[in-house]
Amino acid sequence: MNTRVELPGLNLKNPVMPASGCFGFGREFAQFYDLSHLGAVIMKAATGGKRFGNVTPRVAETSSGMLNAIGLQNPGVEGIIAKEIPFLETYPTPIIANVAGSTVEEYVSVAEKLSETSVSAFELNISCPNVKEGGVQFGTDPFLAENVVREVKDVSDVPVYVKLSPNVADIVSMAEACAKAGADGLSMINTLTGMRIDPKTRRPIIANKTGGLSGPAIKPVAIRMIYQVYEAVDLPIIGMGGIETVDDIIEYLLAGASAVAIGSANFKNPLVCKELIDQLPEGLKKYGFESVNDAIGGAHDETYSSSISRS
Amino acid sequence: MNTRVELPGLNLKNPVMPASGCFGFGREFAQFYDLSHLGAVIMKAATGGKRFGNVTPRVAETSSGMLNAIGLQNPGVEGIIAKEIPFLETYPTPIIANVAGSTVEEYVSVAEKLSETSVSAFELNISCPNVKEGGVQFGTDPFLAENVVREVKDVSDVPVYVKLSPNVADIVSMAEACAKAGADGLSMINTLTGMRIDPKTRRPIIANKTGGLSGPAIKPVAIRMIYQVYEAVDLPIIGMGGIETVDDIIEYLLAGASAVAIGSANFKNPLVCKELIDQLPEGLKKYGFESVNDAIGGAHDETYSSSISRS
Amino acid sequence: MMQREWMRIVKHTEVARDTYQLILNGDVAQHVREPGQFVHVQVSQEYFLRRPVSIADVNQDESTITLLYKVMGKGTNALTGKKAGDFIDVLGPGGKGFPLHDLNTQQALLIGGGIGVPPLHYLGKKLKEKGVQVTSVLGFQTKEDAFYVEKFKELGKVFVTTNDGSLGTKGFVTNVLPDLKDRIDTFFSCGPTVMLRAVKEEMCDVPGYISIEERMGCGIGACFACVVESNDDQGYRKICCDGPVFRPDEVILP
Amino acid sequence: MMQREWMRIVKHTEVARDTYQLILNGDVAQHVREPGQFVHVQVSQEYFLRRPVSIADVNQDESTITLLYKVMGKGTNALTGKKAGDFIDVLGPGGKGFPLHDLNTQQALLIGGGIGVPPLHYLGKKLKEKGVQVTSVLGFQTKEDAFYVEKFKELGKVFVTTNDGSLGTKGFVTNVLPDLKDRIDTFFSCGPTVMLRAVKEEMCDVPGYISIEERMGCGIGACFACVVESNDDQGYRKICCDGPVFRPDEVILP
Ligand SMILES: Cc1cc2nc3c(=O)[nH]c(=O)nc-3n(C[C@H](O)[C@H](O)[C@H](O)COP(=O)(O)OP(=O)(O)OC[C@H]3O[C@@H](n4cnc5c(N)ncnc54)[C@H](O)[C@@H]3O)c2cc1C
Ligand SMILES: Cc1cc2nc3c(=O)[nH]c(=O)nc-3n(C[C@H](O)[C@H](O)[C@H](O)COP(=O)(O)OP(=O)(O)OC[C@H]3O[C@@H](n4cnc5c(N)ncnc54)[C@H](O)[C@@H]3O)c2cc1C
Ligand SMILES: Cc1cc2nc3c(=O)[nH]c(=O)nc-3n(C[C@H](O)[C@H](O)[C@H](O)COP(=O)(O)O)c2cc1C
Ligand SMILES: Cc1cc2nc3c(=O)[nH]c(=O)nc-3n(C[C@H](O)[C@H](O)[C@H](O)COP(=O)(O)O)c2cc1C
Ligand code: FES
Ligand code: FES
Repeated sequence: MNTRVELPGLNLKNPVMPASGCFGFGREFAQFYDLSHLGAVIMKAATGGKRFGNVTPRVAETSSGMLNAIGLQNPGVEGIIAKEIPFLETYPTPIIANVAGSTVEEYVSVAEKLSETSVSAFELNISCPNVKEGGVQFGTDPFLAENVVREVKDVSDVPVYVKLSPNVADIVSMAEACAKAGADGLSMINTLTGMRIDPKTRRPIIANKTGGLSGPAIKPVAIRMIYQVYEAVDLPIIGMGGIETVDDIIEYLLAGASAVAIGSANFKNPLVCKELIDQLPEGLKKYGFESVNDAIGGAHDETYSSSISRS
Repeated sequence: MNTRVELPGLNLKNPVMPASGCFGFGREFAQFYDLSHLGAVIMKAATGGKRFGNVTPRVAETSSGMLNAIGLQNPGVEGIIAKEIPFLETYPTPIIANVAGSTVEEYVSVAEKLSETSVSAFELNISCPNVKEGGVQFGTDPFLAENVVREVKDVSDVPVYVKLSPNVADIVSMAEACAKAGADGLSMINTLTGMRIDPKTRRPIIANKTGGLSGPAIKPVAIRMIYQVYEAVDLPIIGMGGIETVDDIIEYLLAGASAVAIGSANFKNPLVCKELIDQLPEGLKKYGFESVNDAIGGAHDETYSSSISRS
Repeated sequence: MMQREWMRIVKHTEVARDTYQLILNGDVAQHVREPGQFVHVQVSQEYFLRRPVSIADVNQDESTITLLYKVMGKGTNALTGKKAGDFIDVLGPGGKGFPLHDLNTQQALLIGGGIGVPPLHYLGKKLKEKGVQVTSVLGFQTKEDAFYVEKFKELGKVFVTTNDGSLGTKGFVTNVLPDLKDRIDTFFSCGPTVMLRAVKEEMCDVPGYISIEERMGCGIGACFACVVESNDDQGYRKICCDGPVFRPDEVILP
Repeated sequence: MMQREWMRIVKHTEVARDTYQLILNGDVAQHVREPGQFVHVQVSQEYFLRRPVSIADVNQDESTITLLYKVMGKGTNALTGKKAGDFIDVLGPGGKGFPLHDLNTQQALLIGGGIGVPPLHYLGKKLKEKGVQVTSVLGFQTKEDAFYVEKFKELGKVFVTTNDGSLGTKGFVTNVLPDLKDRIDTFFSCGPTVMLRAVKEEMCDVPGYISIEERMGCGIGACFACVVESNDDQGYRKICCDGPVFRPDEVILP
């Protein structure tokens, strides 16, 4: 079974990668399996300087999901270049750098610095709901999104995948704005903004009050958005949100994703990425696919009619 | 325990009511329990004429939730006035009419006709994601929302609760637009737009392709939006989205809802509304509340500090 | 009267490939009015929607109902893990079944396909009790999928078809209908929509009933999830409460 | 080495009000390095996040670990339903515990509050094995909440405090510390943050270790959910991998 996928800057042996923020910089997972198995690795967000993130508690459980408000804690782009990328470079796995910032200047400067490294692509995080200064606006306003993408493209030749926020009324116009600005791909979706309140303390459980909702709970929203964007915009999509099984991966591929990222499921099962990569060929075969490429966008192919019937 | 809540047009003996579209017009549930127990009943959407709704399948299961694309099937406002309201009037329970339409004129005309009946309030459904002609736009554009609310207020003295869509980037400005137009209250939230694809058939499970996501999966989004709107807008809120337990109800009250509606949980357990009403006093007591009113907006009260500590 | 009840699993056995028989004890058994009704089963809290499953038999003395289900997806797969002694959350009995009391039939033909076979079993028992002569046509994919053939033999003559010919006649149930239709006065059919469409066409000149399926929300008539177009003024029927059994010309099969 | 393992429940008993002892068999038991480590427990598929629970005892011969947990919410409540023979998904052992091998202590004081008591039990056992003299102060809300008091008595002298005086001294663990602190050379404490803050203040002139709690995501150091501020350049520690055991002056209690 051919599981290869070719995307701008990314020559993937399989379409499965850990999602940003759910895998750190890979070290902890390397004790569970060889990271060479992965299609790619998406690193935790990089910002200009060190960030200490939000007050704790930073996570809360929800039905089929979780909230997080880490607040982009990271050692800063220089720290990542000095200590984390060298570790990941010991694997033959493409590295995707998640780029974040509070201002356009910060995005640009982080991207510039990372361009000097071996990272294969950027995931431009314009959608982190946990940063107060501006992250949210970039992700919900097409003009701001277009601008930041353009500025980053101007300073770097590294392919840019823009990570979209689902907290918008019209995901297609966000995607179109990114395409117009020269994005090479999209990454969908980041978390939905949510909250939980503890009846005992009468307070939001998360110190930051709101947090980002991830997990299977949001999968239908992600699938819908990817389906809509796939029809409107000619950019490859890295799909994510609640993936836990091979069937989930296939659902994403059918909706229009060319590759997928797995986030919070890594917390349930640190081996999940490797296990799903191992199961993928079998899973594709079961539904009659001949390769990963064969499945991409399949739900839009009106000419296909299933040969598998009930009873 | 005092569970009474007074809201514009609604004198509720308890804050629990079935959500629109999940309870029909009450008849089916009347075989399970006496509808007099309910705080109020919100009827299935009423449109100007009869509607047959969407092609089937109309529902799909998701993790901790479901998608639906019923498409506002209903006998039309005249049919509802002739056959359904008389049945509900046999109970001493306030009736809330969910008003829907594809044009401002349709909303106005449905509201005018229902004003001649005994309904206690309108729930203006500007957020149904399953109607193509305009429903969605009303719910995602503050100007359109303001306009339709104003027009309805102009022709009717029945208090208007506007049902907001969560498929927006900025829920507060939607709420503010409704307040400005003279809305008497808000109802939050309707469903998030989602999709599921069946790997066997390679097609969206729901014939309409997209459907509205309801159930516990969306509760964190609803709680967050209610919390935000409660701080910004001085209107009472009927909260809903994934309520299944008394703790869920209390979470909604603390976030800022004055009453709650229970939707898809009625499908799991047709007795759920009555059971939660029965359990509510005990549940409130457990967390030290003296009445329902005592809990409303409690999560915003920075002076309260829990006396219940761990071990 | 419908009710929600935790029913006790009396017996749970595999009767064919991926096909299980589940015997449940509880008060619901006392309220089954007619064959063709179904129960709406909550597999566990992990699955948000209930699953509609036909009642394949009723034993009022022991207060049990029998269900037969095939593993089609996650929910039915999880159901296989339940053991005798476990309790399961059931809503039912629901819907309108075959109108046994209004029937004026002497020679009944049951036409079941795959997992549409179960409700016909209880119907056949009831018809036989009334002295009606029962002939059954049961279609399965292969021999491995066949179940309850012996039980139907207790009710009368049985014709089996399989897609691959591994049991009975090779082909579809409709292959054997031409020979039978002149010998019977009423047919009763349940199975996948493709089969029902073919049966409806083949049996267009014979009075009959069909039982149809649709994805359900509430299962009690409140949510309009399960509608099927109808040929009259009302324009639709709700399968969960107006059906699942209809006259073939009452509804427009999707 | 951490691993993910389905561990078999050997024994599951209630040891105090809402407090349970869970003995689990599996390979994880072979990899516990020091007292104070924890396992990250998946209660069931219904609960999205794992629950961190300290290792209260290890029996390497039988390859078992003992957990003691209190029902605090939905997950721990669901856990009570698991029976001996069931398997449970465990990730562990995680974190850095009390640095047993580097310790130079003769007179140890264990100070545990409520459900902070468990890790101190395994620590006490290990200290005693090394010939260290162990004194324990265990604080509970009431007599009904007290557990493992007899087990600590096997390790040395035990002082119990309860908020209502229903067992031992009335009050908090800090009430009995002044009398003890001159007689010991190192303290080890685990319990709610309010208690740890008070203990830290009271014992400021004595070397010691505290074990702290925070809500966790991954439990392995990758997600930054569980950080606590630190007093140095790095500015933070991850409780799940740098801790949960720290020197009191290493971290700033929230
Ligand atoms: C009136 C009626 C009677 C039925 N009787 C039987 C029976 O006796 N034995 C039997 O094996 N099956 C019966 N079915 C079909 C059975 O309900 C489905 O096979 C089952 O719901 C599939 O659930 P799943 O968890 O395996 O699949 P999933 O794909 O996990 O189910 C997801 C959702 O889709 C719904 N769904 C999927 N397929 C169907 C379907 N064909 N019909 C209705 N809902 C569906 C499920 O109920 C659930 O809500 C009946 C259906 C209806 C409507
Ligand atoms: C390192 C460490 C060791 C622990 N050891 C023990 C022990 O030995 N015995 C024991 O009874 N408890 C222990 N706890 C606390 C235990 O993890 C919580 O009581 C438990 O997670 C509560 O889960 P719940 O499902 O009952 O509550 P819920 O409120 O349903 O939990 C919801 C979420 O919040 C988290 N959470 C809630 N309270 C806490 C808390 N106090 N600490 C961390 N996460 C929390 C849960 O893990 C879960 O992710 C320990 C915690 C940590 C961090
Ligand atoms: C704890 C946590 C931290 C995250 N941090 C980041 C981040 O730094 N940058 C980013 O773009 N997305 C971040 N995300 C979002 C994920 O990459 C992913 O988009 C989202 O969680 C949905 O996928 P999932 O449902 O598989 O978790 C984070 C998610 C979680 C749960
Ligand atoms: C089957 C179904 C039909 C619905 N129909 C309507 C409707 O007609 N009008 C409306 O305003 N909301 C409708 N809703 C939305 C619910 O009223 C409610 O806002 C939503 O389902 C969230 O609540 P829940 O999670 O408790 O179901 C419908 C929901 C479902 C599941
Ligand atoms: S399933 Fe709700 S009306 Fe039939
Ligand atoms: S819980 Fe993820 S870093 Fe500690």
